[in-house]
Amino acid sequence: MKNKIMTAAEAVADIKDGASVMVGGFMACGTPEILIDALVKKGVKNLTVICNDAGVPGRGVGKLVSSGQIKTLIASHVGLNPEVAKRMNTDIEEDKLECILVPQGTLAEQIRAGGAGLGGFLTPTGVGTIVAEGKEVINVDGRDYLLEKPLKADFALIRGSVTDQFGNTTYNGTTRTFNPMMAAAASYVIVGACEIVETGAIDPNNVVTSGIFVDAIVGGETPWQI
Amino acid sequence: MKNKIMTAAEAVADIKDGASVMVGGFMACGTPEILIDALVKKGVKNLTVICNDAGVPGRGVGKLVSSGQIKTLIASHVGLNPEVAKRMNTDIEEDKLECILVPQGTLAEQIRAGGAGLGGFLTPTGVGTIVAEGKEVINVDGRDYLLEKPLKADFALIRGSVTDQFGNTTYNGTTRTFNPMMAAAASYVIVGACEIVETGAIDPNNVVTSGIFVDAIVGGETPWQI
Amino acid sequence: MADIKEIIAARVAKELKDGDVVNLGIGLPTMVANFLPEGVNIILQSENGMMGMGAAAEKGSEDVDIVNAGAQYVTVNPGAMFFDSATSFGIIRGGHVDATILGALEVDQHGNLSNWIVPGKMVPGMGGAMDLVVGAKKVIIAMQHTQKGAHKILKECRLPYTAIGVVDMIITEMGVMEITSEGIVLTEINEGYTIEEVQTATEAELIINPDLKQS
Amino acid sequence: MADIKEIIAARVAKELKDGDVVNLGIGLPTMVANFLPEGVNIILQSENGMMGMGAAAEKGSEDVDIVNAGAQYVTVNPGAMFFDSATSFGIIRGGHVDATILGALEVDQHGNLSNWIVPGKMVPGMGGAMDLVVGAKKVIIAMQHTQKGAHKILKECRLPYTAIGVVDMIITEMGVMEITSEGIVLTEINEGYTIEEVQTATEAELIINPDLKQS
Repeated sequence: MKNKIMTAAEAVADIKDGASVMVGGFMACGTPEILIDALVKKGVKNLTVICNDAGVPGRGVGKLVSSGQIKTLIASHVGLNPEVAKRMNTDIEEDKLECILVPQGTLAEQIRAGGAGLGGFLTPTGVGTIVAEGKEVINVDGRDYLLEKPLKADFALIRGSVTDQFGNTTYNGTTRTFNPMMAAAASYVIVGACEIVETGAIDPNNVVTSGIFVDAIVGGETPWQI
Repeated sequence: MKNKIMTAAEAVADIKDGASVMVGGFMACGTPEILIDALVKKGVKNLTVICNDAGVPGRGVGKLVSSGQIKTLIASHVGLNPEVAKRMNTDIEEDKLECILVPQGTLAEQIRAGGAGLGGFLTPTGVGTIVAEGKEVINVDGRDYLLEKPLKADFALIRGSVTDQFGNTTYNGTTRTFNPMMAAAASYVIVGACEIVETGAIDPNNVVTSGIFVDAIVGGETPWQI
Repeated sequence: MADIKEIIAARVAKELKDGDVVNLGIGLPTMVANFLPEGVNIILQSENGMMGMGAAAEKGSEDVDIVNAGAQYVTVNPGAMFFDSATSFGIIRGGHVDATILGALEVDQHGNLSNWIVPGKMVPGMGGAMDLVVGAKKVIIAMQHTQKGAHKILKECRLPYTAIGVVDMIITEMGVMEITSEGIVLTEINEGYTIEEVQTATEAELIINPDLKQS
Repeated sequence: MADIKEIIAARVAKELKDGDVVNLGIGLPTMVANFLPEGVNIILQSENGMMGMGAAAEKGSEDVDIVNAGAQYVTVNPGAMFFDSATSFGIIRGGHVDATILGALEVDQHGNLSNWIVPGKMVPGMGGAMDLVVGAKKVIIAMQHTQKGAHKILKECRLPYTAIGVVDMIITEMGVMEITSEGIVLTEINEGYTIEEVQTATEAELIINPDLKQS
């Protein structure tokens, strides 16, 4: 079978202007920094980025916000990155960022639905709020739910703690976050791995993300330094 | 915190006539036999049992079919247990079994939805078939989906390979099956455990079912003998 | 006299029972864990993917792969578990969290809550708050009674909702209020405040519990 | 002459590419794994919760915790993974299985499939079949062309559907057929059969591919 291990530059080579990119992590814990760095270096523009949050300046998705490469950000929380509000309100057209805010549980479930072939799901979250605007409300057994649709993307940037050569991946601690759902919901999946091991070295009971989802593996991801 | 370890008889003490009971496993691989045995011994009747299948005679849910304790069986496949067809077609009223057949992926997702607080989900599975009868068809972005509703139950009988005293559980090999979703979808969850360990002995990265779902732990579950 | 936030956190802690699964918001709610009564051990859920969260990590011994929902380094307790975000919110939305404790910009007499956006001014995003207040069995708002004198406990919320009809209880430095179908019932009043003072600090009309406790 | 089932399984195997994720039904489809061309390694998904399933376990060295969807003891290959049923069907329904190979009671010219129930006679349940044929990228029906002479490849299915419009290809001992919007196209015919014989064994009208291969 084909070799999936490559450099970060090779892995992001097919990400073009206007691509949709899912990025794992929560406040950059669980975000593959080496892949973000490669994307910044590549300089592609007008990206739609789907991530729990906007990271913080200089870390995670925050780097892509600062570099002005994101046109649309779909996230649940952007409050820890003041750069987002600045770009949402700027008059400079090419710096302008559109931000679509989604409840965190809904965002996670939308991405899961995208990978799992579901046409949507009914959630009680957001009923009666501005999140419900434009969405169908369906009553099931006396309770109102919003019909939320699946999310998919062209690419997913995943951070693996341990990844085998086939792409089977485990996540340490709270780095798991959105990574497993995104790995199933994107057409081309790149893992930034802290450690690469032989195929079969991970106990089959403990693999979280199957290598069948993974197209490219980039080594050298390092834990964030305090 | 309270001690959850008890005998099988104690664990099933609150299961009354007419209760709904989810049972993990696939063709009895992953089914807690000691809990089934306790239920057979208790002799409660008119159960609604939710399980992937009907097991085989003498094993798994098959024991409850043979003992005539099931009134309604919700399952995806019953073909390997001839006793089911016999009881579906019997003229003896008290032996009669109603069988509701559900596609396996829909059944797994319904139970997941039940535990995850979703009001339902849209699946392409079953569209245009008799599975669609009586169900709402919703078109999303040009494709038809069935709206399937969540499933919950009064009790879940789970088989754990390793369970800690808090109830955190791992599953070995293909015993995982429906167990994790059922643990979240039932009001009272009993684990039949092959091995009970100290709380904290399982690596937090490898726990599959959280102890918060578990109400009772019964030791002594043994692997099936060939 | 103890700090106002500590008074509130200590009172909230009394609402929690041994074995409860609890999600604590950032700030004041996080302090609740410091005031648990003897014999009461709770299990902290952190929505970024952890059950059994422990105390903050000590400087120098942080595990950089383990953070809370405020991105601070934390420890885990024995029996902890990590999971992905879909699983985390399945736990939250599925009613498996016994109590969520969080702050508010506004709460009203119908139990409506607004705590995530001030249009045109503050747009941080709702994060996990909308799911938490809809999913948790008990929603406790822990906050100062007013915002520098401005009412926060209202007849009707004016800011966009986080969720409607979800708040069970409000705990402030002035006392404890429960949301009922009749309105907001004052059940406890703190030493140093009169009923009139609490009512003045509250836009919604308070129902005074006949068994009002003084504490 | 090779066994009919082996002929069919061997032909199906040629449809698979190196690295494909494949779900094989019970019976004939399971035999496909024995006929993979040199250099073609496929990854077997088993819907009861396994990716990277290996061969049947040898007698005496079975792991009783590892079975396939037919409840037979199997091994796992290096790089295997176990998962729960919701995850398994997320993989299936989500289009991550490249091909599913299964038998049929009836297939029709619209690609409709009936393979799970004969009302009043055989009601085993659909198991994972409905999800597999809806979700897999390619659905290959591998079966004997007729049921003791009775047509199975029909103008319209008569038995209740497993799914509508899902079948891509039918492989029998007589040849290979592809389902197109125009109908069933015969693309390959096996040695020893004439076009007329294949048509006679088929209720639906066959479109003969101008480049019909003889094999």
